[in-house]
Amino acid sequence: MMRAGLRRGDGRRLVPRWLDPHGRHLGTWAFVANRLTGLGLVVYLYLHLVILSTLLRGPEAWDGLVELFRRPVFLAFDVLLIVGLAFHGFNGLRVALVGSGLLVDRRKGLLVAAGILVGLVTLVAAVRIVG
Amino acid sequence: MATRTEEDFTEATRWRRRPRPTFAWVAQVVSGVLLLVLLTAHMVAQHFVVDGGLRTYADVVAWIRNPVVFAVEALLLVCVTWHGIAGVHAVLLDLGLRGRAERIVARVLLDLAVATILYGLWLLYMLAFRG
Amino acid sequence: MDAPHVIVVGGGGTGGALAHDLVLRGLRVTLVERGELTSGTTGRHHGLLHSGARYAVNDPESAVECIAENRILRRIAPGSFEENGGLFVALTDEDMDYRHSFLAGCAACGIPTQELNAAEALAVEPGLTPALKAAVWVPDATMDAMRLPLRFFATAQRNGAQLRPFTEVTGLLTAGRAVTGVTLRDNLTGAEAELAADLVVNATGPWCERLAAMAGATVPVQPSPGVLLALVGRLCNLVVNRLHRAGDGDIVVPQRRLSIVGTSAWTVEDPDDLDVPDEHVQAMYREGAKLVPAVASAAERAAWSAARPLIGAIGGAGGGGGRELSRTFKCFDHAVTDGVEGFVTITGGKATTLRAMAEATADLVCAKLGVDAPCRTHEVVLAPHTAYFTGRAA
Amino acid sequence: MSSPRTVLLKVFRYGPDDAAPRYDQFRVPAGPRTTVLDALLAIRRRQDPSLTVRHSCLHGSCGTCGMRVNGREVLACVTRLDGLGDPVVVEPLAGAAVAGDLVVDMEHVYRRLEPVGRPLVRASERAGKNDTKADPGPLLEDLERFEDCIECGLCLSACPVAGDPRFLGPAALAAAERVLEEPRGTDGRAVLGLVDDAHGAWRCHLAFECSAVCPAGVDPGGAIMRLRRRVLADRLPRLVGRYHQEVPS
Repeated sequence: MMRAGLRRGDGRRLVPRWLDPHGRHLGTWAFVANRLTGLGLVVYLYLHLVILSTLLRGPEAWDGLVELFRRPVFLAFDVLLIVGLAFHGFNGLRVALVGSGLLVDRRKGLLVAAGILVGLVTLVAAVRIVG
Repeated sequence: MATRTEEDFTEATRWRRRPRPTFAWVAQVVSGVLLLVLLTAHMVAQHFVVDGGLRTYADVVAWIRNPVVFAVEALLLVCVTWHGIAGVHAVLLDLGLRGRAERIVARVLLDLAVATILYGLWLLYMLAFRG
Repeated sequence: MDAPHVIVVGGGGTGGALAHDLVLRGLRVTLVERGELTSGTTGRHHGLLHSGARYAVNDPESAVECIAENRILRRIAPGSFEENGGLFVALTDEDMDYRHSFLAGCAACGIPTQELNAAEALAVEPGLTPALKAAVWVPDATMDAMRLPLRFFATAQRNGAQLRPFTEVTGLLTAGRAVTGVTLRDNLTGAEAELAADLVVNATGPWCERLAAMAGATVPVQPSPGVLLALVGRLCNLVVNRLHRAGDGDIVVPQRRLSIVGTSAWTVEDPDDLDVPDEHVQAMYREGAKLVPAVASAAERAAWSAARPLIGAIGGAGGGGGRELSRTFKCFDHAVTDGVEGFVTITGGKATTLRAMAEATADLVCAKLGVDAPCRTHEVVLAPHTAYFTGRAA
Repeated sequence: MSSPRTVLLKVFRYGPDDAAPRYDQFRVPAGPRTTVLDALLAIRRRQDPSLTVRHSCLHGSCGTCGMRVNGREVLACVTRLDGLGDPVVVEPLAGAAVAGDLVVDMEHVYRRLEPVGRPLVRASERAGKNDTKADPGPLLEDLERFEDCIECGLCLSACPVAGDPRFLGPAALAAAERVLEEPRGTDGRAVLGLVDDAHGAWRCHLAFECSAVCPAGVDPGGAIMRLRRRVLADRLPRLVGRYHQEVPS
């Protein structure tokens, strides 16, 4: 219902397209969390490969590194890694199912279930790591 | 065929020449589900059962020599690389990557994935047979 | 010689159909609307494609117009109607008495009817009150109050009409006693402009008195608002009318997942600032629930009022609640009525008769401008409403 | 009638000749039933006639008054000020060309919907009772009604992906699913080809923001998921070499 030759402008505030936090619902936060954890895990993949490469330099280098990684700061990082992994995994399973048209009407329940599982796995892992 | 009128859609239909888009989703789901299994196996076998969570050099080499472990680690490497790189591509799409730049980046990502897998397999091979 | 240029003021259904008709007859048309298209009375009505049955007894002229247009619109705008039909439901003995004159009236106006006993009526429309005595099926239908007129706009635009929403007429250009154009304000930018024309048509519905006054002309129109109530839930599939002489809250119209209960009537001077009297809303609930019981407990989606342009001698016989005034439409050639050349008003009428109103006006406009072209809008199939948006971009 | 409470409205302003967008503030009376649209029209009449707003039906049935209120996509005509706090921020839909203030060009909605070719009318479920297919009884072969989608564009504004013009978007994908569920004469295979695309059904990331804001009960998110299942069911056999499979029309 507009005349041609409109001024191209975007009614958004100065926030990138998919990051506007106002008035968003649970689904969007799950999507954002899934994306952040995913990118984090890709970064970790290459970090992990770099660390494993020290195995090529023989036992002294590797065992020295292992000792370093027993320090609490690295253990804390490991817990964080587990949380990211668990969330991306279980939320990913939900997305895989619902995204293929399965259990579409139970998506809310699946999201809650994923959250619970992430909590459980993190608990078990944290106890195992810290213990 | 329902023809599209807007230029943006014609750019979208150029995807036609690529593997059918359904394949991209199926690959992501299959790799994702495999990862759930393989990563669980990896985490339990490599870290959970080991006291202190990290193996010494000798333990790592001995463990990798087991052909089942070698196969699981290799398959895990392939799945995580494909799933991760495909995810990065989806994120870049949402950040507005389009046209020629998108095809170039897609090409680069594919090469990165192949390189990552080859390096990982080489690392596994070196450990298993030259450790 | 260039085709004559006509400015149509008013982006309602009548304006859209008129622009479509005039462009088909080879004239150059510019339509201006101060707000969004259909944002006046047109967009607010309940969406009934009238069969004319409601007016068969006390306003046969309107009834005949409605049934004729009902058939034409179904032909030129296929796929734009829910063609389930309507039921006139008798609840009381008094209603049953009225049924005989109702059926006679419909027959006289050529409106097909089918009598149903209570069981048959409940079978086709389970939303009805079980306490009904009998019902009469009529070829009512429902349309989308915005999308049907939009098809006229889309077709007019594709055939070359210049449609300018958000453009308000602030004054009329005159030469002596003749109107030669309009002064415009673009409401998006505030820019003022003038636009000349061979003839200006006033299709502003209940606001037509205000525009006519700019030319020193008068139009005997009485703005008569009515309250409409939208309820959550599709409480019936057919249009449900009360089988009695017209009264308040005697229609329930389904609209997707909503149900619209209408309407009431009172008269105002200024159709802009309409309020929604609460007692009218309660009347909608009360009267609607008699026809469709679920109305009583349905959640309210919205209540609003729409001003109908009723034609009647100002302060004339129909000074009462505004319902007695005739619902037919009238075309005023202000050269005849006020000695003002180049200025025509079309008002009155109903949403269903937008095409007929346009045809009558276009005939008058062409006669005044010496254009010899027959009306073809009863044959030309309209473009889909989506073409209004995408047609412009192509 | 009600306490003469007033609310501060922070309204987005951006005319075709303005260099940049700005926010104007207006104080408006707010009764228990006052909607955002009532407030905006009151501002237009009494405080600033240059404020441009789109509306038509006033009861959430036409889809022309979609906008963002406190960041949330709503239809202004059925959104009451009561309970929205103070101030209330009113902005146009996101991801669309702003024609003026709160009015956006709806071309981006219809450009996506038109190739799908979904009919406006569908078979009607049973009125009121469980939504089984309507039993027309003696009179009519089939009871029909309008499709739920009112083309208001709220889902396209809410969707985190739909800012990208390549993406077909929730409204069009939901319409495609409706065509495949009930073709009524349209070509199912063409629609499948349209949506089986990296920028069609496969571009959705399941935020379900579209279903959260849809004012017409369409649940576009759910429809996209059913659509993806339909595409998988049609394409998978051919991915593994089975021959062409007809779409049940």
